[in-house]
Amino acid sequence: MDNTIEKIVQVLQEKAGATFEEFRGEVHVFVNADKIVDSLTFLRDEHAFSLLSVLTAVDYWPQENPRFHVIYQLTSLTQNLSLQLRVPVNANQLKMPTATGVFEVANWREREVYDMFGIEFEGHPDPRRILMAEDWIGHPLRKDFPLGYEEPQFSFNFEEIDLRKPYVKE
Amino acid sequence: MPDYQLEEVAVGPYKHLVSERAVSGETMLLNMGPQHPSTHGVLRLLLELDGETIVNCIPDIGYLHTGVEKNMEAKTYLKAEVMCDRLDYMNPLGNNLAYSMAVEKLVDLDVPPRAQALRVILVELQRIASHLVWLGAFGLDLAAMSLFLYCFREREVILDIFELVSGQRMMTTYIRPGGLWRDVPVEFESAVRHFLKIYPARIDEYEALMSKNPVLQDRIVGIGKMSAQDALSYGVTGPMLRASGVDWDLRKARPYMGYEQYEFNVPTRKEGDTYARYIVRIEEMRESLKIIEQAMNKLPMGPVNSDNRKFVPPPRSEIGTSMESLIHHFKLWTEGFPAPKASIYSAVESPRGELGVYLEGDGGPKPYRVHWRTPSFNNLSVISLITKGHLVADLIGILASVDIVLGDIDR
Amino acid sequence: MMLEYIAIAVMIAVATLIAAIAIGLGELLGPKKKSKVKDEPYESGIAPIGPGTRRMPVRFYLVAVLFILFDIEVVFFLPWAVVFRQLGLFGLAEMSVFIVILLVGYIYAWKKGALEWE
Amino acid sequence: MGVEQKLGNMGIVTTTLENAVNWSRTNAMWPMLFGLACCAIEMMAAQASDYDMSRFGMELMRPSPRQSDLMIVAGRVSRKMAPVLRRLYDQMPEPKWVISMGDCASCGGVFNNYAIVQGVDEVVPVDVYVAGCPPRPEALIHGVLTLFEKVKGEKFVDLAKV
Repeated sequence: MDNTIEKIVQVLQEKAGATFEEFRGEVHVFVNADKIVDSLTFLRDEHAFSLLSVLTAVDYWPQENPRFHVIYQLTSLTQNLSLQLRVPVNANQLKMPTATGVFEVANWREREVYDMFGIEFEGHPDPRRILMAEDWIGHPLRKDFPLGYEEPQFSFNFEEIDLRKPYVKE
Repeated sequence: MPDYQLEEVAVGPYKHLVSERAVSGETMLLNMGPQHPSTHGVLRLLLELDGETIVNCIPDIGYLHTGVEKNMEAKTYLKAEVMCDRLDYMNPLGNNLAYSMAVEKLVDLDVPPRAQALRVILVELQRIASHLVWLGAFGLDLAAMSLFLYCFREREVILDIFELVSGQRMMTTYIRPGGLWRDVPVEFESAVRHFLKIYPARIDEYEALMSKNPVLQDRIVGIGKMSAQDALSYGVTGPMLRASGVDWDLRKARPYMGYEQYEFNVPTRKEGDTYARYIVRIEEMRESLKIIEQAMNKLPMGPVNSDNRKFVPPPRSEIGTSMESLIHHFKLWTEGFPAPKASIYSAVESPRGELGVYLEGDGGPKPYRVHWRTPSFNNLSVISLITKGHLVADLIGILASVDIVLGDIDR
Repeated sequence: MMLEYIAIAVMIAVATLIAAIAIGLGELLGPKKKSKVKDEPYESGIAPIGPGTRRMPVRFYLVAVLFILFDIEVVFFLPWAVVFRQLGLFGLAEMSVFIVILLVGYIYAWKKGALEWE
Repeated sequence: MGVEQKLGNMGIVTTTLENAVNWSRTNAMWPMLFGLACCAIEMMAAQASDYDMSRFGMELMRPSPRQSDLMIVAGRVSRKMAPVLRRLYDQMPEPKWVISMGDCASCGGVFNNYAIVQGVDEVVPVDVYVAGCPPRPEALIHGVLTLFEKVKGEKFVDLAKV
């Protein structure tokens, strides 16, 4: 972990009370939800992290709080650095402040996280589903959402699947 | 016109996006929908038109959502790689490389130098093939019908090389974690040399046909301007970002697979309009040729797969003789290899931009979470910004220059 | 004199005959199956929003009028071209006056910006 | 059909008429430009210079369903796309056929999950299934030729009932 990242992480620790861990040369900084927007603006303005390359979430299902981690992966083009911020979100309080004010890419990425995980982002200009149909029930990428696996039709089970298969009339 | 019908109809999910002139019926809401010749796949653009000029353009994606990220969580690391060919179907080998590098970074697996050089050659060939399909579709959208046929003629030569190497034209799954599926056949060298010999003349042919053509110049010069600041804020990467003046190419900034040995320059332009994006991609094809040339000259001999038997299945010849290889073979092909309980992010430069894989393992043989950071998703989100005030005919040119692939966007 | 007119009549008859056969066969042999969705306007696979006929911007009308104006001008050139030899200098002077008048109109429209789309 | 609904089966008259009509249909069947995913790229390759589907009467890929007789479902059909696919099929003029190109369209293929319709025959009646992921351009052309054999065998009577 080279020194510029180390300085940034120290500043984040005092300002946002963040903890951090490291794996394979990558730094993951844990920030809680209310501090995330100003740490993003701080990183973008002071430290030239001008590209938010990844905004996604991970579902640790059986573990209730924090059930989700929302991940912001920032890249700085000038210094060629990258830093990952992780925000733990509890299962009972799926609310997050929106980052569209800081990065425009957050607009679509947050809609995708809402569509796939059900985490609402307050203040989002267009809080609709992006990938699934408007009337889709449930959030597919949650661990408790079934994969929707249908038994494939081979020769030995051809007849009984043929009866169940919804062929179109005309 | 009965105003109430427009009022109630426009009130639908787009009410907060369209201007109030649409509700009063002055501007027209038109679907440039999933089935359209120039949306390069199933993308729906809801256009709010005032006569011919676009007041507002609302993209609606998801018509090709295949749930790949969910499906990969149900397969082992090796079987999940079959899914990633179908993501960005113009760049299957690039997807394989992105996924294989992510797995190699997660389990700390080494790749022998010969495999690295072959990976670079194949990925650059795939970049040229992807740019060829883009150039064909770009010409087709701007009514240059013959260019489409020329581009696909060259693409067939590249696809023959892929078929020679892996047996499949497009969905090869040839680049595996730890190296390649098997070594390239003997004829690979002459096939690539043949392509390198005929191709530069073909690019000049396209340039002669398209670049200096005044009809094309009028249609795409100064259309769809995008400033570098907007591009970075919208997360745009790849040729679109380089056409707006930002010199950011992952092959130069963070060299992987031995890219630092080859010198090539990264074409950038300042204007950021459709013509600049067109020129940047044409130059990129020439740079890729240089890389392939140097890589072919310095192709090292040696093994193609890493000899770390924990993750890479042993060659079949060894299975007959040594007991450990049989055990490794059996374990890897039935249950797969366990990965540490941690998460990594590794990115590759695909023909459309930064293609990143966020891979999280949970100690078991199946990936816990695979998120594909695909470039077309962000590149498309700029479309509503850069098409404001243009004519519908310009939108066709802009959308063709953004070079989106719907499998990449909807995953 | 009558001979040319017969040739024209034959040509018209053959043309209408071919058109009639093509449409008639299609009508006679083509299967017909009406359905509610089939009659709706096709808008890239999505149900259209709002009615199709609505108030059009005035620019379309302007371009249409200009086209008709200069199209009819070209129609007047055709008879002149047929008897170009016999008319000689007189025909040339006559037509150039006609062309100059329309050219003035064209330049006026151009300078007023009628040809610009915005 | 116009005349069949009235005439039904008149032996020699309708059989020669059938052969003439079927011959004219197979040699000028225009597919609809309906590319969904990876199979669409192989369909474009089949239409382009090397494999040239135009040799079999498929000269033009018409984007609008109004001017096309054949719908090649080239690619995976997602749940959100299924109603649009059904609407496009309904808006095609009457003598229409469907080729389901590739495994994803025929049976869901590699993607057995919530997002993909497991086989397009749940949405539109399919005439010819082409296997492959993606099928080679020759495989698609072979599928087209099998469809031509099927169209040549069609009788007016059963078309009138459908």
